Amino acid sequence: MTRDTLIEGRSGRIRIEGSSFRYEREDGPIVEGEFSVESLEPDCRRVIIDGRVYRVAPGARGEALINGRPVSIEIFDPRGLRSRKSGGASGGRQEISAPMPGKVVRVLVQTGDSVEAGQGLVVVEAMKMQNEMKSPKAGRVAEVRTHPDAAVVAGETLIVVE
Amino acid sequence: MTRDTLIEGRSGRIRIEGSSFRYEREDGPIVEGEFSVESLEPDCRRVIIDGRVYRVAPGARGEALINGRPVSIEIFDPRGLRSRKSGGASGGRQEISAPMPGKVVRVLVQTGDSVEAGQGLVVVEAMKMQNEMKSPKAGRVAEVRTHPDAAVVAGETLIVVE
Amino acid sequence: MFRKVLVANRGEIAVRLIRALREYGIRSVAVYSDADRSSLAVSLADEAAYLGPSPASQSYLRIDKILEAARGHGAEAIHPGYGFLSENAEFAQACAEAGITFIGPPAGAIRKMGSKTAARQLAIVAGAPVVPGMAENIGNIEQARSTARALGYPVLIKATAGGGGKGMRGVEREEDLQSALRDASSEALRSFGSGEVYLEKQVVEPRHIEIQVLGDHHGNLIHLGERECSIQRRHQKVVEESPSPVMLEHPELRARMGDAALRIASEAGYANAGTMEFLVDRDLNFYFLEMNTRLQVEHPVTELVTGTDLVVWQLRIAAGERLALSQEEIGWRGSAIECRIYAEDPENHFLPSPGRISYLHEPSGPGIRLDSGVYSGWEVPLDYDPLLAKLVAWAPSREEAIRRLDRALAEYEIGGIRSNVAFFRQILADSDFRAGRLSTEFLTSRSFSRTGPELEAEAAAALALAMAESQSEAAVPSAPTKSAWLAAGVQSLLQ
Amino acid sequence: MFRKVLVANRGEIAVRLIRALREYGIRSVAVYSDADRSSLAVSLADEAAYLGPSPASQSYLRIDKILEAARGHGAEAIHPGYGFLSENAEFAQACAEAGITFIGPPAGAIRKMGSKTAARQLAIVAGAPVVPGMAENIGNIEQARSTARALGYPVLIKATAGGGGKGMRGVEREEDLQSALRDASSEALRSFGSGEVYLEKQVVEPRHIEIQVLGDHHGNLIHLGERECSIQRRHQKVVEESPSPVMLEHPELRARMGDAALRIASEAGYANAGTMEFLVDRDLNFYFLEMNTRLQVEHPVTELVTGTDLVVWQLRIAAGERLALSQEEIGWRGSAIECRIYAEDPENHFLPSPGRISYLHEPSGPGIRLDSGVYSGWEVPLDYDPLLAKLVAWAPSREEAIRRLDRALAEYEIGGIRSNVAFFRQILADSDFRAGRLSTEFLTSRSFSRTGPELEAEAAAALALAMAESQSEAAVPSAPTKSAWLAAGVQSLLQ
Repeated sequence: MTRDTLIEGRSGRIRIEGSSFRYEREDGPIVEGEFSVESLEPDCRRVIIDGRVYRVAPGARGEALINGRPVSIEIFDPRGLRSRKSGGASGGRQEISAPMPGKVVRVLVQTGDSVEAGQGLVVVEAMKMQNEMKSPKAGRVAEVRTHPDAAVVAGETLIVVE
Repeated sequence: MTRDTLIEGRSGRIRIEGSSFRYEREDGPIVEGEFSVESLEPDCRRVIIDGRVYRVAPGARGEALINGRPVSIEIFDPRGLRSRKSGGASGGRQEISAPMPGKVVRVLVQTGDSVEAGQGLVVVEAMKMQNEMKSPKAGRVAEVRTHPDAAVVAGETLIVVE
Repeated sequence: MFRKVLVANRGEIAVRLIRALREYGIRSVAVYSDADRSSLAVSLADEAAYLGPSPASQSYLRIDKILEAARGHGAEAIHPGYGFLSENAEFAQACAEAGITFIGPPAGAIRKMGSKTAARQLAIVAGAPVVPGMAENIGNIEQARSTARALGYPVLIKATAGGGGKGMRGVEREEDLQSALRDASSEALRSFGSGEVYLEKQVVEPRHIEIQVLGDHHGNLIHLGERECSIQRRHQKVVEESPSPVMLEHPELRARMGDAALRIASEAGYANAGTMEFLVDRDLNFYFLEMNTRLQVEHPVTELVTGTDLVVWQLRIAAGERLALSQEEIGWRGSAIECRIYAEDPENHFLPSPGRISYLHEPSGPGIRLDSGVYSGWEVPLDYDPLLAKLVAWAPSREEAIRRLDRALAEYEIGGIRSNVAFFRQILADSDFRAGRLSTEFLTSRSFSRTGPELEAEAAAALALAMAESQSEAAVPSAPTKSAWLAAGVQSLLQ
Repeated sequence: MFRKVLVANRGEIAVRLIRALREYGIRSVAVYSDADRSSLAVSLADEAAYLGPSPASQSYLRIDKILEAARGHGAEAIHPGYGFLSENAEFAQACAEAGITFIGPPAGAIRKMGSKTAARQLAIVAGAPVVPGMAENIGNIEQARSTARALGYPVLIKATAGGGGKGMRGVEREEDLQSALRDASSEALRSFGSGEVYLEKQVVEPRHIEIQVLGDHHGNLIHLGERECSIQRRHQKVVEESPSPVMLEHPELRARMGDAALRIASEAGYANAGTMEFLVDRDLNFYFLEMNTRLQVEHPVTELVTGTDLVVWQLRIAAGERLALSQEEIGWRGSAIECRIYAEDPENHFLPSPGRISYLHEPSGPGIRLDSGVYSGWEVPLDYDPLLAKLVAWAPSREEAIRRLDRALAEYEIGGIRSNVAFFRQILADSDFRAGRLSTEFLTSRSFSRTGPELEAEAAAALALAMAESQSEAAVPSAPTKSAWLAAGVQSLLQ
């Protein structure tokens, strides 16, 4: 069995044959050895590699907990048609979106404003907390898609910075 | 909805209409009132009856834990064809069976022996412990179906007392 | 003692109170909103009463409904927990008028200490040092500007009725004052029903250390030592411990601060459990900040080191019993540290991460106390503070308590939602934290980012997912149900 | 200190030891048999080594394989836990010869105390009182008969190499002596590899009280007070507590018994953790019974009341460190009580109930320590002692500890297999237990049978099942997966 992997944003490939495996990350490092996997609680696995134990449990969506440590992970069949999904940043255009449902309290910028990395763009109130959404990069405000008092849903784009 | 119940060996019937219920046990007592049921963990339910809370979780096979207390329970649709299964003792003939896999260490009685209630019949070793199986009643040994050093499986009848 | 007590709260503190009531043979009445119908607290209570829709303003803050529930269930007393109505003098008053015991201080003491400006005045009268600042609320922006100038920047805006960092803003420069005032005031209004705020001098890199006091209605008053709560994020405590590392080096400070706390409590006519919050500067000067007239979130660390049960004492005191503990009987043993486990995303501004807990493995074992309000399958609601549980470790020494807590955090697995579990392990690994060099600036002066896994750990995770997929394809009878997270990990295979 | 330690055990004690190692930054190596491939202990360890098939004789008792695993993983020391090889002098010797530290007493001390008859002799030399009985093993039935007559019935047959009630039989009348000897000897042979047994006078309704000692390799030796373990079933402890209720009334007894224990330990050249078991009669006379040269199952109650960590001291002592605790520093605070949670059926002769744990809700909260070796989904194997977990409650007083333990037991839900959880609640409710009137006859002199539920509770259970059925029929999206137990409950509906 061969699977492509995407772990914490880095691509790799794992080959499994019987109880042997070889894991190769695209940035170079390789590890190989003998392994065994057992199911514990539903969803939890314990993996032993050459006598060393790893507990792999479900974390947040798209993440596993490896000995309690959260790690984003996806695996793909390389024979599949779908191309790998990149976990990294998507180029120069950044959409600032609401992480959860809430209400816009204040919009701090206007279309065309120059902004610095870390500068506040919009204040959203959710679960009784006001959160200032900051610009992830220096650039220019390309779009303002919301307004004060707007109810927002999770994932809704509020501001676009280029 | 109407269901027949068998709880700790006693038959009863529960009638549910909307959020009202009436529970009647065949030995007389009746309780009725308003209720709500919510699912908690998979398999666990919390029931509120007229403001009083009951946590109902799975126990051993055929048992529920009501606020942590084990209770044997079965429910039946009275429209069903199957008759109620009795949880009580089955008449005068009693089969003494191995509760789990193990080995017979000694047989203490012979066919035809008179036995008293509580008298030892057979010693079975399981999980490194020797357990003396006792007669549930005074009577006569009708059958001895095992012998010393016999390997036994769970549920296997060892002795029959009449 | 009471025969039945209503718990006017939710989440882990409701569970903690219901457990205490059960242990004392007192029947408990839980209350719940729509979002909490299937809460752990309700399922552990003896009785339960529905309050209303999920928003707190329509449920846990409805004095009328809570009193109605208490009357309906025949509860003789109400424990308010923390937050919600716990420091609401009107509620305490309404309980008294309804003939129901409010398990907490007298309404008068709540009123006196509830206003931070009034509490400051009272502390000054009691001879306790306070942070320089305003004796009254801000009337207008000009007054705020001139006061801030007189105190010297940085200054701190605080909500008069506040607590828990709500309505609080630090201001470094005059140009930020007006917008900070606006934000603080509007947040205060929403949180406490009053937009009144005031100004204080900001003590630089202070420790936050608080003293637990306990008084009865017969004039007995003792303190149970300190909790250090310097590890805060946006004025919200996240790690608390007792003893404070500074007390381990300067034990005389405990007696001095304990004394000051008792003088203030005495001046306020205080009874039941309460906490005096202080700032401590580098020269070990301490300043009274405010009093919390309720059980604190972080009370377990005090219970663990002193071997007392604060909730039991709250019940006994409210029932009119005498405090059977003298100051001399209070001893401190070992160290206890608490982490507040939140459903929040440390990698995204700590935004709340409500949702369904699809998997849960909770730590236990030697020296671990877990006060949890959740279970596997629980839907963390949007509507309230997303505190899931408090994980507390006790050990003979602070160093051992840190290592034990780290061990327990490594065992704590929460699936389906994001949490700050792993974030605490980064705090505990910090050399300043380990050395006890703490201040309320600790978190703002550092950024923790998650470190990538080791190569072999990556391989292990890949093996777990790949084998889970092949097991489920082969339909091995012993394989567990294919799960959401495994399914998500391998979903591209099925397309 | 060691960098890597192998844990030569399984179940809850392996978990407890692995946790301690993790807390001390020592890498842990778990060992496992076929039945334990997916055990909790293995999943929490840093490394793991396979030993062999499930029977202990082919895995956990295989000295060669365990040493091979230690060498293969580069472990510098081995902790044997309790049971298995923990009191095997040959194993300790083999470790020493392999250059691996055995975390326990010197092999010579195990040998001296391992034979109960030799231990009796040593206690007599040390000036400690012993139960009247034989100084050597039984040679033949005539010798046994005459000794028993001389001692006077009732007498007790005990395995010379034994422990944990294996190979032990009480005999009331001479006519039962021969068959009891045969059973005891054959059980001893199977359990310990030696069929040798001896006779003691049976003290009537004694308390079983034991003293925990701790010694280093530099001549320091202290005791950590007592544990009362009178609640036994077939000579197996099921409830243990510290302090003993009798010590609460007669505190001088602790010092006297502690003294006797230290004299014996000193005479034996003992080091590391060990326990002297005594019987105490109604007049507070105490008699040395035997020594356990290992960590006891019930060690947590001592840890909770003394605030020490016995496993950590075992590690430090084995590493050659000096015992930094003096007798004067040992203090006792509050009360701790432990229940041994077994997969067994209290309604059917306490027969083991192995199988899959289909559902598990574990208690936690204030004052609760749970040392568990299982999880939901774990298959309790047939091959070993069916101990699932130890539930321990600490509280400021014995009365509060009992109520707290009862609260935790009520929250402890185990599905799929039978357990003794509810049985403990009956013990805790017993008025003699509550009053501290304990003896080793406590359980044999009582029969507990389960009480039927209240009518409304019956209705609640019926409602839960009926509604679960209707929900699953209606395929409500939020309804959880239809489960085995609900399915079993409603199966007749589907026919």
